[in-house]
Formats: sequence, C-alpha cells, structure tokens
Amino acid sequence: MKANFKYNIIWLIIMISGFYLMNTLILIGVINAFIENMLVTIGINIILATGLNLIIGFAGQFSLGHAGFMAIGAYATAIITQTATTPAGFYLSIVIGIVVSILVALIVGIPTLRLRGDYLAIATMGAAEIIRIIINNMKITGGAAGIFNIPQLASWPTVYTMVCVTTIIIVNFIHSRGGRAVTSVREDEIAAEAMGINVFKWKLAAFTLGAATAAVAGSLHASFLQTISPNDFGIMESISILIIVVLGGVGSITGTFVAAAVLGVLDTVLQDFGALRMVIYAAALILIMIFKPSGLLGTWELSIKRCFKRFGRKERVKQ
Amino acid sequence: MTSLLQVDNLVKNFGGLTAVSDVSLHLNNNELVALIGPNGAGKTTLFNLLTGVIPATSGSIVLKGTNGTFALNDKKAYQIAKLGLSRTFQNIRLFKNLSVIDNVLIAMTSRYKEGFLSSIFRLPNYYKTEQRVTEDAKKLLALFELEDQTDVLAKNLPYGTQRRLEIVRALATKPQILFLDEPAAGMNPEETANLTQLILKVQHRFHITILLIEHDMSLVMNLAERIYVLDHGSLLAEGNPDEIKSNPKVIKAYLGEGE
Amino acid sequence: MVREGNVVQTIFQQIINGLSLGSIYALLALGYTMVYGIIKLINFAHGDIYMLGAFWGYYVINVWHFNFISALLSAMVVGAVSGVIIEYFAYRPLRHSPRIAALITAIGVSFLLENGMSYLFSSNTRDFPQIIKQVNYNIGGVLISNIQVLILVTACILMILLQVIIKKTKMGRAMRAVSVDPDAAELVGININWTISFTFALGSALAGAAGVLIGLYYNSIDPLMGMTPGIKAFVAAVLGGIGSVPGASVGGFLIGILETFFQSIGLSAYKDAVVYFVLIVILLIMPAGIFGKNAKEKV
Amino acid sequence: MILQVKDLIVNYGVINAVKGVNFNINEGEIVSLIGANGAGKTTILKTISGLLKPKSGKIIYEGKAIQQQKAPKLVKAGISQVPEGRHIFSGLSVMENLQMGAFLIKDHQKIKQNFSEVFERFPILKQRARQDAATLSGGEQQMLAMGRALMANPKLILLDEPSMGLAPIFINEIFDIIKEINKHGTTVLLIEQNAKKALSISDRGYVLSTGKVQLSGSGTDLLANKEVQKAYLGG
Amino acid sequence: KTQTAGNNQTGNTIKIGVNMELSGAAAGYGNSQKQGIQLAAQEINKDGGINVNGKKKKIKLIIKDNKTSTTTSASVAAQLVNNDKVAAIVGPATTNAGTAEIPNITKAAVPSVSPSATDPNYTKQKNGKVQPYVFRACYQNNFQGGTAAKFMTNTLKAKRVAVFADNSSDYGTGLAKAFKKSFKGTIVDSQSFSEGDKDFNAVLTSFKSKKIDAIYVPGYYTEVGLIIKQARQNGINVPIVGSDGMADPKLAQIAGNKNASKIYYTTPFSDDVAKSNPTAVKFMNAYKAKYHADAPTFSALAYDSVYMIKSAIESEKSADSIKITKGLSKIKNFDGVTGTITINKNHDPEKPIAIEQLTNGKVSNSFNIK
Ligand SMILES: Nc1ncnc2c1ncn2[C@@H]1O[C@H](COP(=O)(O)OP(=O)(O)OP(=O)(O)O)[C@@H](O)[C@H]1O
Ligand SMILES: Nc1ncnc2c1ncn2[C@@H]1O[C@H](COP(=O)(O)OP(=O)(O)OP(=O)(O)O)[C@@H](O)[C@H]1O
Ligand SMILES: [Mg+2]
Ligand SMILES: [Mg+2]
Repeated sequence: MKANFKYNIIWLIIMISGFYLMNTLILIGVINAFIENMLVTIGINIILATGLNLIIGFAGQFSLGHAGFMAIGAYATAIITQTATTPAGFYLSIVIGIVVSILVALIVGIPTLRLRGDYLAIATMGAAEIIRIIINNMKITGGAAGIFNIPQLASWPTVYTMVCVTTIIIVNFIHSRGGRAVTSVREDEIAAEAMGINVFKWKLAAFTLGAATAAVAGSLHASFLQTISPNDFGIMESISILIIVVLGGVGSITGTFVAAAVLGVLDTVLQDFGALRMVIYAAALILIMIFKPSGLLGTWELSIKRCFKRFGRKERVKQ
Repeated sequence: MTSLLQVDNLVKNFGGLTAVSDVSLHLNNNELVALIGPNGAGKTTLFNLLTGVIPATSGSIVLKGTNGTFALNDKKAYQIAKLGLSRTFQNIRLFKNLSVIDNVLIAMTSRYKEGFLSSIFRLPNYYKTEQRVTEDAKKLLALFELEDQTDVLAKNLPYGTQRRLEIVRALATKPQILFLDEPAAGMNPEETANLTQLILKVQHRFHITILLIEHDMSLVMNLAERIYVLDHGSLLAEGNPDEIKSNPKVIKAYLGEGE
Repeated sequence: MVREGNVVQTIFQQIINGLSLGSIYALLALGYTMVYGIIKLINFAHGDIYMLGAFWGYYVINVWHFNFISALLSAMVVGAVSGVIIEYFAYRPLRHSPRIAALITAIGVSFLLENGMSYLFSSNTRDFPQIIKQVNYNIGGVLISNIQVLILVTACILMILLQVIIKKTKMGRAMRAVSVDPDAAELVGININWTISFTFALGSALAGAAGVLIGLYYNSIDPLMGMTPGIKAFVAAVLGGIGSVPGASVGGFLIGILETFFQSIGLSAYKDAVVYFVLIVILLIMPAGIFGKNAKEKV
Repeated sequence: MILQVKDLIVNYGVINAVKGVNFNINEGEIVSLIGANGAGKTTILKTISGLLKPKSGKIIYEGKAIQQQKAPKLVKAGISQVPEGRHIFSGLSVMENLQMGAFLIKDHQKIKQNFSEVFERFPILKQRARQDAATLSGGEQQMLAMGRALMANPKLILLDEPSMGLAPIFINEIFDIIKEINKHGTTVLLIEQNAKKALSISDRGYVLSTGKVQLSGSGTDLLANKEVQKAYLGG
Repeated sequence: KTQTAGNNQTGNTIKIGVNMELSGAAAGYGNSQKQGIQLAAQEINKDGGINVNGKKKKIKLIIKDNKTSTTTSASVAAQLVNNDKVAAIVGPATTNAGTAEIPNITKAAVPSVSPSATDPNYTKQKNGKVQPYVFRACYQNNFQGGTAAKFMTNTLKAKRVAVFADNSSDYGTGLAKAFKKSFKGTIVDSQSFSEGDKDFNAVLTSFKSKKIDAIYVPGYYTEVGLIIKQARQNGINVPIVGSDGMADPKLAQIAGNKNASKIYYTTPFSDDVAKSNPTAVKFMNAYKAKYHADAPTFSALAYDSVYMIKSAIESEKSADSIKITKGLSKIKNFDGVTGTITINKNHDPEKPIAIEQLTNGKVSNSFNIK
C-alpha cells in the first residue's frame, strides 16, 4: 500500500519536474518557438498513439480510423472557440469533442467491432473517411478550406498536462480489471468468453476510450495550430499514427513515447531534404521494421517499481 | 432428486451433418461424469453447446444452480460462464503471451467489481481490490504447485503444466460445473496418474461437478462415477464404469477388443 | 438536345461507365487478393507497382517505340520482377514477425516507390502516349470506346485465368496450402519461397499490365497515381472477400458501379462516403465479404 | 542403414533442446523414440525432416548427409512426416489435402493408386472427401495427416504421436496400420506417449530424456526394463 | 526573454525562406514553384544581388519541405523564422499550409508571400482586419470566380451552366462558391470531384442529359485535363471554362490536342500577355533555358513573389523583416511576369486578368476583362 503510494509520488514528481524543466529551458531560450512547436507536435502524437495503442496493442482490434476521431475533437474546438474565445470555452469544447467522439465511436464500433482483423481495419478506415467527407461538405466546418484563425488557447503547458492526463488514464486503465479483460480479448476471444468476459463490451470500451483521447488530441491540434482542414484527417494521418504505434512496439506505451519522439525529430530534420525527405523516411521505416520487427521497444514498459527492485537487488548483491 | 444440469433433446446440425442428435443427459451435484465416444462422435461439439460457444439447433439446457434456475440455450458464452459453467479446451487455449498469474486474474474478473474511476484515479479501493484478488489468485496457484511460476509467460510452460494451468484458470471463475476436454491428451502414463489425482482433488476441494471427455481409459475408469457414451451424435450407453466396460455396443464402437 | 429515349440512353451509358471503372478496380483488386491470399499481407505497395508499370510503358513506348503488345508484356515482366524483389527484400525477412510489422514495411515500400519516383523523375503529371487510337463506338446513342472494351475483356480473361490457376492447378493448390500452414506445406514438398515469389510475380504482373492499360485509357500518369486506386482496389478486394478471385472482381465491379450510380444521381461530393457506407453495411451482413469464407474456428 | 543420426545438437535460440543424440534406423525397421514431455522428440523429428537446422551433428540418409537440406528436397528423397498437432490444410477439402500429399509425384496412375490405398485404410476419409478438413474431428484429422503422408510413397515415415487424441478402438487400428505400412516396405520412426503400444510393435527403441538418449534396445527388451516400466509404462 | 520584433539581416546575404509543398499531395505544384523561386534567386544573384541601401547583397534561399501538411508547415515556418532568422518567406503554395504558418511568422514579425494561396480570407484576421505579415502574389478566389461568371454571361452568352469543382481543396470550392455567387444565369447542376480522381464519366454523362451551355471547372490541370478529354469523348462539345490552375502546358497534353478546343480559363499570365510584357518574355526564355520546358503559371507566380520581396527591400533600403513587410504593403505598379501588380490594403495583388482560349490545344485567343 505504502509502496504503491511511493511509486505514484515518484511519477508525479517526474511529471512536475518535467514541466519545470521545460519552463526553464523556454525562459532561458534553449527551447525556442521552433523546438516548442516540435515538442507540442510530439505531445499531440503521443496522445493519439497511446489511444491507438490501447485499441490495437492491448485490445487487439486493428483500427485504421483514428484520424476521424481526431477530426471530431479538432472541429469541436475550432467551431466552439470561434464564438467562445475563452479558456473556459476551450475546455468546454474539449468536453464536447470527447462526448461527440464517444457517440460516434459507439455508432461506428457497435456494428464494426464484430469484424475481425483486416476487415475491421477497412471498416474503420471507411468510417473515418465518411466522417472526413461529411466535414468536407458541411458549411459550419468551412468545407475543404477548413477553419483558420482559430484562437490559440492551448499552448505547451496545456498540451503537456493533457499528455500526462491521458497517459495516466490509459496506463491506469490497462493495469486494472478492465485492462486485463481487454488484453484477454486480444489473446483469445473464445477463451475470454469462456472465462465470463463480455468480449464485445470490452472491445467497445477500449475503442471508445481510444476515440475520446484522439478527440482531445484533435482539440489541442486545432487550438495550437490555429488552422485545420479536412485533409489533415485523411487516411494518411491514420496511417502515420499507426506507424508510431508499431514502430514503438505494439503494446508498449513507453515505446509509443519513444517512437513519437524519434519520428517527430526525424520529421523536422528531414524538412531540409525537400523531395528526398519521404524517400529517406520510407527507407528508415523499412529498415527499422526489418531489423526490429517488434518495434523499438517490443512490449517493454518503463516501470519505476521494477527499476527500484532491480536497483534494490544490485544493492543486495553488493552487500 | 433434481439434477444440477438437465439437458434435453439437444440437437446440433452443421449443414447436412448432425453432429449432436437428440442427446439428453443430466449432471448431479458434486458428481464426476465422463463422456466418451469414438472420434467425431460429437463430444467436443456437445461441450461447445453446453458452454455457449456455438448455439444449439434445438433442445434445452437448464441449470438449477445455487443462484436459481436458468435456461442456458439462448445465453451467450460469457453469460453461461458467469452462471458457473467453466471449461478447458481440447486444443489448449491459454492467453499465451500473458503471465501465469494474469491468466488466472483474467478468469477472476467476472467475480469482482473495481469501478472505472477508482482504477483510473487509483483510489484506495483500487489497491484494496487488486491486493485481494491477487492474493486469491496466488492461493489458487499454490494449490496446484504453480506458485513459483506466477510471472512466467503461459506459452513458455511445458505442455503438461499448460494443461494444468488451463484447469486452474477454469477454476478461477468459481464454477459450479467444470468441463474438461481431453485433459490427459499427450501425457505419458505417469503424468496421467498425477492428473487423475489432481482432478479428484479439485472435485473434493471445490465441491464442484465435473464432466470430462477422455480417450485414456485408465483415467476414465479410475475417476468416473458415471459414464455417457456418445456415438454418431447420439447417446449409445450410460452407466457406471463396470457396466460400460462390459457393454458390447461400447466395445464394438469404441473400446475395441483386447485389453 | 432533348430526345426520346434520352433517359434510357443515359442509364445505359452510366452502366457502361460503371462497368469500365469497375473493371479497372477489379484488375487491381485481383493482385491484392492474390498476395493477401497467400501471406495475409495488405500489400500496400501494389498500387505503386501499377504506377511502375505505367511509367515503364510510358518510357518504352516513347523512347524505344515499343508497340502496344510488347509494352504490355514487358510491363508485366517489370511488374513481376519488382514484385519479387520487393517481396525478397522487404517482406521475406518479416515472414515470421507479427503481421502488423509487415504491413508497416509495405507502407514503407509504398512511400519509397512513390517518393523515389517523384524524386528521380519529378512528380509532374505526364500524358501517356496514345499508342492505340481511341475509337468510340456509338451503339444506339450509347458510347463505348475500344479501350474500355479492351480493359473490360482483359479483366474478365485474367479473372478466369487466375481462378483456373488457383483452383485447378498444382501451383494453385500449393498457394492455398502455403497460406494455411507453411510448415505442413514444406512437409509435402512445396518450396514455400518459390510459391510466395510466384504469387507475388503473378499479382504484380497484373498490376504492371493494369498500369499500361489504365495509362492508355486515362492518358495521364504520375508517381502518386497508385495511391487512390490502390486503396479503392483494396476496398474492392475486401468487399468481395479478400483472398477470393471472383470476390475481387465482383467487389471491383460493385464499387465501380456504386460510384457511378451515386455520381449520376448528384451525390458526387459523397461518392466515396457512400461507397464506404455500403462496404460497412455489406461487411455487417457478410463479415468476410461477399465471397469470403467466414471460417469460424473449430474449438 | 537408412538413417543415421550422429551427435545431433539442436537449439531454439538460447534453449538447448537436443544435446547430442545418436541413433540409427535400418531399412525396413520400426524404431520408437520415447520420452517425457519436452524431452526433445519432436525437435529431433523436425530436424530430420528439414524443418529445423541443427546446431551441429550429422544426419545421414541413404548414405548422404542431409542435415542442411530443406524439407521439400527430403520429401522428394522419400522422407515424409506426420507432424505433431496434425497440421492438416484447413480450407482445403479432405480430397485436396490428400492431393497435396502427392505434390511431388508426377505419375497420375501412381497417384490414383495411392488414393485407393489410403481410402481403403481410412474409409472415413472417403466419406468426408469433400468436407473442409478444418471441420473434421480430432481423430479424423489424425487419419488425414497420416493419409497425406502416405500419398507421397515415403521410404521413411516419421510419425509424431499418431495415437494422440484417438479413441481406444482406433489406437489399436492405427498401430495395425503402422505395422502394415511397415510390412509394405516403409521404414518407420515412431514417437509415442503410449510407450507400451509403441514398443510392442517396434523392432528397436530409444529412450530420450532431456535432450539425450538414455537407453536403447530392442522393443521387447525395453518393455521388460524396470526403469522404462516405471517412468513410461505406468507401473 | 522577450522577442525583439523582426529578423535583422547583417552580413552580406539576405536569407529568404521557402516553405513549400515539395512532397505530398501538392508536390507537383510546389516543385514548379520551387523552380520559379530558384530561377529568380539565381538571376538576382548573378546581377550581384539585391541593392540594400547602395550595398549589393546576395540572396540565400533556405528551402524546406512542408509535405503538404499543416502541422509541418507550422513547424517549417517556426524553424525558418526562429532558427534560420530569414528576412522573408516565399510560400506555401496551398491555403491550408499557408494559414498554418501565420501564427509563427506573426510572432516573429517576418512577412510571407504566398504564390498561390487563393482563399479570400487568407490575408484576413478573424475580425476582418488584414493579417499584417501575410501577402500573396495570386488572385483571390472571388476575383477570379467573378471574372469567369461575367465572361460566361457576356462573352459566351451562356445561360445554363453546370459547375464541376475540385472539392478536395479550398481552391476549387472557393472558386465554385464565388462563381455561383456572381453568375447571373441558371446553375443547372453542381457536382464535385477530388484530387487524384481519374474517371469523370459518370458526372459528365449526367451533365450531358441536362442541356447545358457551358461547364465551369475550377481545379488543377491534372484533373481538368482529364475532364476535358472525357467530356469531348462523351460528345459534350460545350465550352469548358476554368481557372488559373489550368494554365499549364500539360493541360492540353493530358486532354489531347484535338479535345482541347473551346477551353477557356482565367489567368494572369499567358503567352498572349507575355508578348506585350518584356518581363514575361525574359522570364519565359530564362525558364526554358534552365528547365527545358515551357513555364507553368505556378513558376511564374513564385518568380514574381521573390521579385516582390526584392522590390520591397530596395524601396525600403533595408532587409529587416519589418521593413520588408512595410515595403511589400506599399508595392505599386510592380512590373511582374504575371502583370503589373499593386498590393491593396487587403494585401491582395491587383493586377489585370485575362482569359485565354484554347483551340486544338493551342492558345488561339485571349480576352482582357475589365
Ligand atoms: N464447425 C463445424 N462445421 C462442420 N462440421 C463440424 C464442425 N465442428 C464439428 N464438426 C463435425 O462434427 C463431428 C463431431 O465433432 P467433434 O469435434 O464434436 O468430435 P469429438 O467427439 O470431439 O471427436 P474427437 O474425440 O476426435 O475430438 C465431426 O464429424 C466434425 O467433422
Ligand atoms: N519453438 C520453440 N521455441 C523455444 N523452445 C522450444 C520450441 N519448441 C520446443 N521448445 C523446447 O524444446 C524442448 C523440446 O521440445 P520438443 O517439442 O522437442 O519435446 P517433445 O519431446 O516432443 O515433447 P512432447 O512429448 O510434449 O511433444 C522443450 O523444452 C520445449 O520447451
Ligand atoms: Mg473432441
Ligand atoms: Mg512432441
């Protein structure tokens, strides 16, 4: 009991010191607007990819429509903060984005989550495309031009906090009764049913939770970037989130963090390469997968508890 | 006497093939019953019907358990499991990439509540529940001499141990009836003897009813109080081991001459 | 301009439009289905092999003055060879890895081909040499071109040919055996690598041929041309039941006809949305697509 | 001597599953390998049939070293395996599964003849010829696996627990079939949990324990051996 | 640390950033623009550079790819203004990527000239005021769409028109909207297509049955070329009118010369105009010499964008970003390839517009619209 408390406190300290570290670096100018921009993008990608990792890596459901839910959050924020240009308006828009995306996730998930494997992937991809096309043809969303001049109500502290919050929610969910049920669905649906687990319910739970976090990421994206258009949420965006998940290691949240950071840095470095950029990116993708098929970290997870134990063991060995 | 599980006129068709045809049987409380029959007789299919993996074409399955009487026909597999029917599989279906203890904990999920918010925000309640169920799981594993293997991935266990873990996992759901599908398949005589002891232990310790499919007659004849014989989807015979052993129809269809 | 029979004519014309668009999707979907059928991999790069075929045709016709048949055949060879090379370098090392890893490499290969070609030869759109002069036949006011007929016929012939190969020949049986159990396939004497290479060659040759045919039909090619039809063709393959040859064709035609239908009733802005909607509805009724076997696991 | 295994060592990554095994089989023999779960029996069989590559050691078949050959080559040379867990081709019909067995045979007449032999031995397969092999019962699948191996006309057949999951009446039948196959000139390497039955039809047997040969001898000798009786014969 | 406003240029070079779609969906247009930009910079540097208050300074281009993504465009802009300290930016090509860079350049007070962001509101803030650092070299949609509408009524005498717009970008939808707003006749049908589409037969067949006098097709040459081809093959011979996205020699190649008749499009830059404009003649010859192809409109617009920055620097006698901004907003009668340009209070270029007509794939006529 006490020990658990200790680990939670350590995590909290890490998160708070991370915040102050960044704050200081920005103040003394080590992190300029450009690096801040990169870090925020990485943060948003982390939120997106942890949510997708929950769906793919833990629940074993191959969803290829994550960008659709991101779009819902983004447009909720863009539309609402047009009129309610206050932080309160922004947080309200996040909540509305979450609610709408959960509703849509239910509408999409209830029929499609009965499908398996690649069929599910295509169905979710289709659902996301439907969302995008509807947005593309609506008036309130600005059609293909999208919405720009969105007030910037999310800066890096908001994004940082949201990364922490969504990660905590997802990681804690994974390590709870629900998380175990979800993992059993991935491992063997028939055996899970035979153990009294309502497979469908848990699939849907993971799917909606993932969708809700994607909506949060969308809200942050819209407010930070101040411009959105339907093209930001196409199939390619869903694929690039998928790439983060797989590259980091399906089923490793730590891996998702690492991959989002690596790809974020790679992406900015490659800006200088013009037309060659995507060639290099593609080659890197292929090589990483060939040499590390289970992703950068596989299913390895950073755990303070384990660090302590290992450290403790070493101490004991020394004595 | 009312029986714990009453099955009447159960039928299952696969297209043109009738895998189970008009089977009626019953299981009494704390009984150990065996189901035997030639390959393809429909034994596994019958298990699948009873545990809701596939729906029956017709017939009725009624459970008169400690919590009341339920018709199981139109229930989903997970609902049936929650009502206290648990099973192992002919081809091992453990959660291969998960640890031994996770396999057991998953089976226990339908037995406790944790609350979404309390687990997400790590409220004290979460830790209390986690601690309680983990201890329960460890106790159960200790009973089957698996306490040293809690963190081993299921797929890395030796075959015989995997079979054992499957039984533990099935027990973790706190079943009233346990279905075992060929638990001794692939085991040598010594291992089979150990398994026999284990099954007896389970029956007595947990006061549950067991129905088992097995082709290893040494195990069946040692354990079973009653035996049903299935052939071509229908019941061929029913009786105690001695009756079955000497039943000419069973010898002809299943046991064969000699030995 | 308004004449008697105009409505009927329009309907027939739209049917022709739908069929010829569908035949293009079908042609591409066949290749997807073959590869998926054997190694359960969504070969994202399939659409890009189609692009390579088109560029090859463009090059040899313009520079080496190939005629149509030799351009088509050589594009098939180029498609086959590139398919085999891609399989060898990018997919074979991942054969025993999780499928999703191979999917990411496939995406990587697709990006590499698209952007590599853009980098080497610029991302400009080019006009494909009109080596066969397009002739329109007017059948009672309904127009159909010789190239449309050519594509339609080719797609049908290839479909029948593939179905025969898979169902009736030893190689076809070997392909199916490898797809369900590679180890057991080796134990009956099947060379797995060879079989998989063969499948890739076959599927990619189809893509190569499609590149030339479609290049000729639309008269415009560019390095990203494989992207949209690639995804559509994959959807077609899934709709028809991925792994099934007749399924790929039916799926292709169905999508072509649906797209045409919804455009003709004025829903052009939503044409893709409606197609995806129909896809989802069909999958709900038939979870493994129209021709797919919903192989439930035997417990 | 049709097969000779010399100092065979096989690893799975860092796990050393077979630790220097020696044995041989003469033409026309039935030889049994027995041993507890995890002793390495399946691993040895897979190495012989070319599915696994040994770390070191030699496998000599008809005078040629084959340890580097791949499975398809060895099938051509006359080695067939009935794998553990059956590995029938689901999605293909029973008939097609059997056709696959004769994959390398070009002579249609021969294939036809093999078909009729297999159907004679396993009449149930004929009844189910058009059924998807995946939906067969466990025992039926075992027969199909055996039938498929026989379709290749093997000189040496490797059987990995052929009686697993079979009804008692069929176990006897399977062993009869093995004897009969052997009588028709096929050499048999047999792995069994049912050691009593296996040794009783074997010319010779080897007892394996944790990756090493512990004992060897004629079938009857091993059956009479006290240690073997205790560990593998159930009393 | 507070940001000192603007980027000052010391040393002997002037850094100009290029935030461009070099990969992704708009790579084709982006790469054309890059060529125009490089040509302009090369020319200027060959002349010794830009005259900053009597001292000639060479241009140093810093070219970065935004892969047609808003996120990346914002990042590229941030890098250009903060790390590379550029004095001005050329790009991006698309409105979406363009709006994404605005927050970052505004914070840093660095102006940007987009060669082809056409949304009317691109240069405006939410409250309707002008975006202080945002400029463009192209027409905004309302102007072009309105011109096409007028031309349809007055010159083509078209009463019943079908609209077939690219709705995967603001370009096509924006023009369609503007066109519909100002067209006086009947819009018989309005349909749309997406970037990458190749088959337009279904919509064209439905147009055919509707008795139309003309079709308005705002979009890029890649798709419009195919629309023309398929329309003609379907026996639709009415005039097809479009926008400057079509003004590319490839249009006729894709459509096929014999199909490319009765084709009209609004353009600032044409063979015809060029003949009377020495700047354009010089540009076209230089372009041909360097790239061995006819210059597309996108290259011309990008080329002009660079020269607009040069002119701003020279008139303000300073290469500091804030000064350049001021200079840009004061541009008057600038002699560009795409016409004589005056920047109005909305930071939109006012320049003459022409309509070109194609017959058998060649420009056969051009109309000056007042
Ligand atoms: N999903 C299915 N589709 C079609 N036929 C099936 C299906 N499942 C089982 N069968 C058929 O039903 C019959 C009974 O199969 P089942 O698996 O119940 O046999 P069993 O008694 O368990 O045999 P064994 O002892 O060999 O395991 C078999 O003939 C089998 O082919
Ligand atoms: N793919 C594998 N990866 C790692 N270890 C393996 C693998 N397959 C088998 N092993 C290990 O190698 C050893 C020998 O296994 P093998 O399957 O050959 O035993 P066996 O004698 O056939 O046993 P059984 O009677 O259970 O079939 C065992 O310890 C097993 O855990
Ligand atoms: Mg069974
Ligand atoms: Mg074995």
